[in-house]
Amino acid sequence: MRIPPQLERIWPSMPVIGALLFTSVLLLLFGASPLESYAAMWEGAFGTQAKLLSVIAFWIPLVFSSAGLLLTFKAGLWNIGIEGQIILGSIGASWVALNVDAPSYLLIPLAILASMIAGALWAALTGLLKTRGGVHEIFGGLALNNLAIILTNFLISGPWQPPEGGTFRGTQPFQDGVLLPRFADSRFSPLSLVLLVVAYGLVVLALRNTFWGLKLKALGQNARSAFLLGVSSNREAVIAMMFCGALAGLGGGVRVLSWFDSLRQSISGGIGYLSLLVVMLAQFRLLWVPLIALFFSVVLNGSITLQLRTQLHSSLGGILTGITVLFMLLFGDAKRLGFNTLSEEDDDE
Amino acid sequence: MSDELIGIIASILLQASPLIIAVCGETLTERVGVVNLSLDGSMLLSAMTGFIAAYKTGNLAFGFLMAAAVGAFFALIVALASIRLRQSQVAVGFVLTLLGDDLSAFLGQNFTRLPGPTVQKLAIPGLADIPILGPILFQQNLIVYFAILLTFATWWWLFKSRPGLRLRSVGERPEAAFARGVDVNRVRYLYTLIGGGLVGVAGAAYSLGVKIGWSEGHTRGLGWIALAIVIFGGWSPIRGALGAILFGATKALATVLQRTFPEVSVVAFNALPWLLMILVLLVVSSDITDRLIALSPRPMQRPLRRLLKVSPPKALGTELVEG
Amino acid sequence: APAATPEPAAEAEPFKFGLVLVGPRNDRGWSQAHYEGGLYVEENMPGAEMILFELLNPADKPEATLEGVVDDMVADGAKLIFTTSDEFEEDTLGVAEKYPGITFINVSGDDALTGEAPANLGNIMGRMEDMKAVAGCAAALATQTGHIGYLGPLINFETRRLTASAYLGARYCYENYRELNADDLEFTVTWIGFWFNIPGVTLDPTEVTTNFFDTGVDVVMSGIDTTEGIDVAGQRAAADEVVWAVPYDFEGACETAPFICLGVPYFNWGPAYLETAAAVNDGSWKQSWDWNPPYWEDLTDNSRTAAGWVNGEGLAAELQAHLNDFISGLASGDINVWSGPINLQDGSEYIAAGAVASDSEIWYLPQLLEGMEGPSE
Amino acid sequence: MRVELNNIRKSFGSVHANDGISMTLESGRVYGLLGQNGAGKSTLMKILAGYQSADSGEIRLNETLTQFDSPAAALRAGIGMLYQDPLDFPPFSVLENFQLGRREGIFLDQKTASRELLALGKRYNFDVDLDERISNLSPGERQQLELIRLLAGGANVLILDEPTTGISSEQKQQLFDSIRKLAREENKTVILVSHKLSEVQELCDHVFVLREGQLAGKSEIPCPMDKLVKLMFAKMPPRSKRPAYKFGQAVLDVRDLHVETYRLRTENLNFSVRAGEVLGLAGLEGSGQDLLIKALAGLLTPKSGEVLLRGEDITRRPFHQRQRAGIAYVASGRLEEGLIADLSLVEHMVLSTEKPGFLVNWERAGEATQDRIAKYQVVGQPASRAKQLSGGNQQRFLFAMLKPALKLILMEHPTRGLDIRSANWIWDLLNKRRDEDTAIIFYSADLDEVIERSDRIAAFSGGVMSRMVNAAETSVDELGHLIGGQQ
Ligand SMILES: Nc1ncnc2c1ncn2[C@@H]1O[C@H](COP(=O)(O)OP(=O)(O)OP(=O)(O)O)[C@@H](O)[C@H]1O
Ligand SMILES: Nc1ncnc2c1ncn2[C@@H]1O[C@H](COP(=O)(O)OP(=O)(O)OP(=O)(O)O)[C@@H](O)[C@H]1O
Ligand SMILES: [Mg+2]
Ligand SMILES: [Mg+2]
Repeated sequence: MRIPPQLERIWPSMPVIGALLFTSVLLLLFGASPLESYAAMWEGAFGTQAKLLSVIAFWIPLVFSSAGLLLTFKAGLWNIGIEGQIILGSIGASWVALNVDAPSYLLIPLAILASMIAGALWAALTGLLKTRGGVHEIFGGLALNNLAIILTNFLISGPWQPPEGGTFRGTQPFQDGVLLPRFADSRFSPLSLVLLVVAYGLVVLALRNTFWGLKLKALGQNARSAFLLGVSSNREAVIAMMFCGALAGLGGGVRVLSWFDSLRQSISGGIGYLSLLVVMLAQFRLLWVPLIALFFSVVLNGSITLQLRTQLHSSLGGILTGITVLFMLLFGDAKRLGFNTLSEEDDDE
Repeated sequence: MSDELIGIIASILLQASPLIIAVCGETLTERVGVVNLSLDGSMLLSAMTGFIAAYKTGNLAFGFLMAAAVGAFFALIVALASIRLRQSQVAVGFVLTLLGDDLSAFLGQNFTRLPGPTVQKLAIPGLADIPILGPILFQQNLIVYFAILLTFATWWWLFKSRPGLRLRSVGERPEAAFARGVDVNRVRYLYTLIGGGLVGVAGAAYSLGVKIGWSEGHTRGLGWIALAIVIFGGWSPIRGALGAILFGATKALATVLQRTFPEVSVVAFNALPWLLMILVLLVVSSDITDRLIALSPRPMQRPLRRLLKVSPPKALGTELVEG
Repeated sequence: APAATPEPAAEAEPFKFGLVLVGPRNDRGWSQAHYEGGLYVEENMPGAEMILFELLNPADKPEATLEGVVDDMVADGAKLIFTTSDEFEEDTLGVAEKYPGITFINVSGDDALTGEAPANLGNIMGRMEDMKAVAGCAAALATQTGHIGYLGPLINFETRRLTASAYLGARYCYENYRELNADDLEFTVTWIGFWFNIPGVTLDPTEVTTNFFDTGVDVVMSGIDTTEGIDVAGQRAAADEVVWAVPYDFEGACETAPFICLGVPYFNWGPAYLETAAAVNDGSWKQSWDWNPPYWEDLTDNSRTAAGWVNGEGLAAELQAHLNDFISGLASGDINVWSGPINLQDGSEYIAAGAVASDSEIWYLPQLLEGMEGPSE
Repeated sequence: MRVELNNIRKSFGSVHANDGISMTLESGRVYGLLGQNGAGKSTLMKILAGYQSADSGEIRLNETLTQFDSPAAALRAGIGMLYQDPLDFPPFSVLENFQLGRREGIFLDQKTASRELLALGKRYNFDVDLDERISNLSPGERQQLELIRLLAGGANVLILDEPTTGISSEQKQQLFDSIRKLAREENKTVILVSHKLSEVQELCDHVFVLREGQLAGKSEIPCPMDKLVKLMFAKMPPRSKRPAYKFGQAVLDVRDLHVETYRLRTENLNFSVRAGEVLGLAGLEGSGQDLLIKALAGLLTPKSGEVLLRGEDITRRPFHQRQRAGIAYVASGRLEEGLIADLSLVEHMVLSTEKPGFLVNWERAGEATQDRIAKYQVVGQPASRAKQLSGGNQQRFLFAMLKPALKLILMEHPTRGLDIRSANWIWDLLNKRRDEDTAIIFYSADLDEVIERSDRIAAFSGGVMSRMVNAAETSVDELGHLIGGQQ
């Protein structure tokens, strides 16, 4: 069967359209008007400058961890443990914030560095469990995610509890010097955007033009052959995990240092899982990753206003993003569905 | 044995039962070479569906049926995506995990914590009076009896029946199974669906009998635990059931330890199940275990390896290369 | 401000207020109690309209912040906003500074007491301690095994003092009405680790309650936001076990298993919310830190009491009589469960014989009490 | 049973694997099917056996037009195929493996099945241990078992795809005896797929030769070798010459080496290999020669003993350090072990470069790759992906990636599955390496190759290494004895 060329051109947007239709049906089932709902969503994301800044501020850690995942996905690793790596990053930054006394120009770099190290080490654990212990990274990562949350709870209710006693709410607010300078009273910090651009550029460079990127690609496709061709498969896998953990950790650091001002009970709340969806949807098209992450951030931020207006459960945003990715996996590739298409070349990067 | 201990063991068995059902289901699925990673989301959605269906109709059986249908539907998506569309099973399963979680929260939002029908205890006359075993095994509810029977039935089906032999052959070497006249894809669809249906039943077993009622995230995390137990169980239902019971025991232990060691931070004991998960997976899959076994006396090595090590079906997660 | 043209019908004048919940509005516990409070305002104040936002917590919604939600509420016209968890204490301070023209009430916080709060931020809390003592008394009256289990959330000053109140109430009634030795009463506290169950992170309250019943407990008291305690008790009772439960927070919490419910100590936010809304509406609101007492004349009078107690069907008639005695004793001041001697869990003396604990001694209780089993921190 | 194939066609994309092949086979005869790599032999046989379906053409059994949708259907019609890599189930027991595919009810009828299997074993003179795992059997035993299974399933036409690749000469004789017996006494039709002319001469009554998907010719046996070779290759492949070579100093010394996995151990290994020398290892698959190669490559850690490379102790060095020290290892799997299906040839080349630097200069790498593939006559472009190369070209490319000036090359089955021409080509390349003082150690299941290509040979049997024999003075018979464990 051949699909008409006009249809083929818009085929890549089918998943999004399909997902919007699906959520519309859900909205109708619950007695809400889809049009009004999407309008509320739009307003919630773009209605005011504050909202737009909030979308961007939420987007930044999401892209940090997505960038990290590009590395691990390339190496063939399912780094579900990214959630825990984000959390450890925020713990690392919090440690500096609570324990180090220094001027701001030292404190901020230190906190950021600490977040990267903590994230990288936590990721290394998953990597070592896999390479030395044979424990699949999905399960190692998952266990470590929960342990990271439990560790946070331990810290905020124990050693780092505020002077008036632990309530699991969080630590006391950090000293001002460690907080990233924020833009116009928002949670968006331009400094984190600069860091993001640099980090993302490095990841793109690493994947496209470095020997290391090639090694990861080889490892991801066939670990045994890569090993025989001279790639230290175990070492590279752990290193890929660690770089990913560092980036995710940085995202976690940005979250405590600008989105919040203290270590909170659930600092990530699923940003890591969301970034897995981002990278899956992007399918390794490097420039798409930030755009898709932006789309997700818009949907989620918009669904706050949506919830306020419709009184419907806020998981609607998650449903919309999840269905988009599912539809992309199921129907995104017309060829796999048995249609003939004009373009036969496969695009990998 | 004290009554307290008997009571605790009986409760552990009850808590473990849905997990056992899910483990049996996923074991069947993985034995034909398909990984249904969507367990966590599928279980949530079916727990929600099962509860609402039973709540609305007052009919428990209908609740279980709808839950099984939801589980089977998720499994169907995984099967279609991997068999027909050649997509990564892990990717599809993972997305479904997140989706099931969100969908269950959304669709179940108006049914939070409602009192609904529950599966009641049903002592088995005669057997229930046996000392020790009676209270543990025969004064339970139907979910527990089903889990126990299912474990042995699955074991028998897998290892002692002809369809079971065909089932395993598909997971080991699909191309060879094809050469022996097995319709590989049909078998894969069939057991993926059956496995998914059982996962659905497990979800409803929670909301209708073991963790009664519905609330957002009601069974979150347990699907992942079931997946890990399948590995620990070496893709055998009996060993898997023991794994589920071990997990239940650890959680009970976490509760008890809090009272025994009041000076240790309460939070620390909550880490126990996850540490256990890492530990058992390490034991069954690490080279270190191999090396330790190699140090033991030679006649001991074979039984030790059988006890400690597991190996997955060879074709797990791969697609059939058709001729 | 533009010179307002006088509105003709003051009665229909709309008044919008926001309500931010940490959990779902239908959790049969803490959050639902607040939601009912909001509905109460809508019912009793003409023109009042609630803007609700539920499930505001980073685990459910990493993208949402109190600030963002408040922005939306203010944009939609809210003049008064209730933030109903101590989780929101910090952030409420922030938005109160951002919107000086809007009144904020942070439930269970103490910024208005400590003086940190700007003038447009107040605190409200219900006095639950006495109701917990009543609950403890009911448990002690009912128990056949002499062993009470307390399903604790997380450990802090608030939960310690509430748990201790329940214990002291239980001791009093065990000794005075059952005429048994209070030192024989077993009282075990197990903390799950958070206000409600977070799978994989807290202990599962279902399993903790199950374990209570397996280890000789026959009355489970709940201190957490949700109803697992009574759910499990109901299930066990259906299998002919002799058990009871005392849920918490929400007046309707007995509903899952009324027959074995001894009663529920609950928060009744409606009157305080209504009063606040009316004051804000007519411009008479002043900052305050309100620790609202129960209405002793009638603990179930929801137009008056801030913290209530309602008897459950599971409480036998003759026990009800004892309990009523106890309640009137508390009301008249004849009974004070916080009178010495009271020792801390480590055996040290906290309140000397003959003395009575002060408010701040109760508020800042450093440990559980002697005789209670379970971790203190 | 009389089998007729009429005008069979099958293509894979642009490759015409079978391009209108017709042939007729009578019962009671043994047929050979010859052809070089990729000639279409396996494809044709898989079509006959119901494993693949033809694009067009017809199959007639005893004049009746037939169509199979599966191998099981073909077997019911009396056609059974023994695949080159036996399609059995390594983790299953012998009995389970036998039962799979039999038509029974839900219950496994263990009794009948074991009785039948034991009886068949007796009839074909084959010891059966019902509870043994298939993975513990030798390739020869697995073949026998498959054969028995096919016969029990009622096969009248037996197709054997390169059945002698993995087995000893003794097992081969045993197999050939059974085949003769099946044809002569039981009137079965047997088809032997092979590229080995000598086997076909020895066993068959008739031969068909395929070339590029077409039937190039057929003949009665005996038939002059030259004629067969011409049919197969159109022109005679050049015989590769083995230049005489003077060995240099010892490159590798192995002392008291003890290697062990939980399946097998091999110990007391003592030998040295000199520069320019080729050491061939013979033995049944899994007799210890693979352990030795892996231990030398650094993929297995020895229990004890020493390995010296030019006098330097490398016993505990990991694989990659040995790579850098000048040891190359070429595994047998090509696309599983050595090449990465979706990576381009340039990417492979860059990966195998010693010191590539941080950033990759793709332009330069492309030129270097172009040079290399020209030199090694690899049919492909630098941008081609490894999976797009044919098997022979994949093998060539693997050798093209070997670094210059190696001290030692270790190989498993260097020419497995290659036809004579490609095999010659590869060995010519390897022999040139000897001028660079490179020593070579390899093992192969093909005894002829071992004898023809080695200077010295050692055989392995159950983990025990035999004495070294001089390749020029040994014979297949002597090696056969050594492989059998007799010194
Ligand atoms: N993909 C693989 N296939 C086979 N064996 C492997 C593989 N990966 C690792 N190994 C084994 O694990 C050992 C350690 O491998 P690893 O890649 O971690 O080496 P390393 O510690 O990084 O050292 P090097 O510097 O040599 O790379 C190797 O010697 C090898 O035996
Ligand atoms: N499944 C397949 N997909 C694509 N091409 C194939 C497939 N099977 C065979 N071919 C191609 O068809 C041609 C014939 O292959 P076939 O396996 O029949 O050759 P053969 O004569 O058995 O060779 P050999 O001696 O190497 O076994 C080859 O070019 C091969 O690459
Ligand atoms: Mg290495
Ligand atoms: Mg072939």
